[in-house]
Amino acid sequence: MNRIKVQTEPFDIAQVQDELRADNPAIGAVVSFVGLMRDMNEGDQVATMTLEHYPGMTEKALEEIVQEADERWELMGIRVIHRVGELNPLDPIVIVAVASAHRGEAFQACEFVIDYLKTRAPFWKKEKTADGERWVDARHSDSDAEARWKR
Amino acid sequence: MNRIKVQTEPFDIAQVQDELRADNPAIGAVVSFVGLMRDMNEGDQVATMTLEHYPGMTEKALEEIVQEADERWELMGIRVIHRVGELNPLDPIVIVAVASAHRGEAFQACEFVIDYLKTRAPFWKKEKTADGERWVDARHSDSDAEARWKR
Amino acid sequence: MIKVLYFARLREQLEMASEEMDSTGLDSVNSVVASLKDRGGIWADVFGGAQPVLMAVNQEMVDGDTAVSDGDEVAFFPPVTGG
Amino acid sequence: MIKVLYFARLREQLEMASEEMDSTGLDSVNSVVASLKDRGGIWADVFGGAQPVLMAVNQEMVDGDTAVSDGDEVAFFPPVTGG
Repeated sequence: MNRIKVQTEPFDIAQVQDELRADNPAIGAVVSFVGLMRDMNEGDQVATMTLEHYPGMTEKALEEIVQEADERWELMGIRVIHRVGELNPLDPIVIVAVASAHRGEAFQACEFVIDYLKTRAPFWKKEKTADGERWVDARHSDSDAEARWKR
Repeated sequence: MNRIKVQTEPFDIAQVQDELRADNPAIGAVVSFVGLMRDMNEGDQVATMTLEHYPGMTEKALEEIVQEADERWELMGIRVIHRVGELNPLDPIVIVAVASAHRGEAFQACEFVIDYLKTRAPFWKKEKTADGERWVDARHSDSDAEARWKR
Repeated sequence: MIKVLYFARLREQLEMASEEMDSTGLDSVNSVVASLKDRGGIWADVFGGAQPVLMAVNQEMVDGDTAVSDGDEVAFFPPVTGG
Repeated sequence: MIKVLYFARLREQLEMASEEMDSTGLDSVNSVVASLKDRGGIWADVFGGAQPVLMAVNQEMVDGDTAVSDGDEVAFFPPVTGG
């Protein structure tokens, strides 16, 4: 089963988690992160958003991040799905779901994957506000979050 | 809406997460933890499990834990559902779902709630193995996990 | 009267889920424990300190110094294992 | 030839999504950057160092010292903002 996927269509949060834990009674914990489109950014109302990516490199980057998580922790499954294209407020943008025997590993690996994705996977957000379109700037807090995992 | 629930019936993981984020476009992150019944414990195959609790105190303890998470972090919603009664391997036992504007808060609060639940909420597991029934012992790793949050 | 509850392994060991105790002479959880231990037999074993016993008064986890008074609900149980 | 790709804000600023460059004289990402900057105008602005530009060779994020050779795919883009 593919561990990572980049798609324009919405994903089914329940299905992702169900598939991840299906039929493996050794799994004791599933931790998932869902990132959602907010209707406000930097003080402005955001109407819609377009997500651009670098086809080919995106999948490669996500695979590498997932692979590294798999090496760092004892896991029993990971799924990452990221949407691209047009998005509206309330839309899920990304899901990271991790299964493991015990919860500590799943929590750490899930946060690691989303932290790395935020700084290493080639996605770019452009948002539409009342003043027109603008590219979203990278956040320092995301680099800080990534730096925690360095070793 | 009730933030915590103790019930014998299975819960719907998707519904819990959907309700939590419904109609609030300020939510940017939903982190959820699902604890599942494993078929092995301390090297033995486990056939079924019974979860006992202290009605009244359980709800109070869960409310207090959720309340403390709400005070420590900027959150936009928390749900905790814990099952009691008879359970089988693969069954979800507990779900903790947390919504916030940014992911850091949601990850921390979600892990905090399950760590505190593990050491402070009056639930007890009894499992049935080939050798008969036995009460599950508390884990040192759970006290250690709780201690991380002391302040 | 004080309502006393026992849960999980303790309930099974003591073969009792709950009882009502006269509150006379009982001013703290420790004094309740002492009185239970004095029953001897399995009571002395369970409350003798060899096995970990957690305590709650009116559904709040407490330590032994906590005061109890007439009408309180006191509970004894093993370390919790939920989640 | 080297295939060069531009993404997001860079693609819009340069009004170009991709191009093929003759690899002669290009031995590292830095030499590609220097050659693009020499075009002047918006190219000098974008690759002049005032705005952050990330680089990838064959779909791996790299720094400017990385070697490039004929047939490589080189990409330039702003800091990423997914998730």
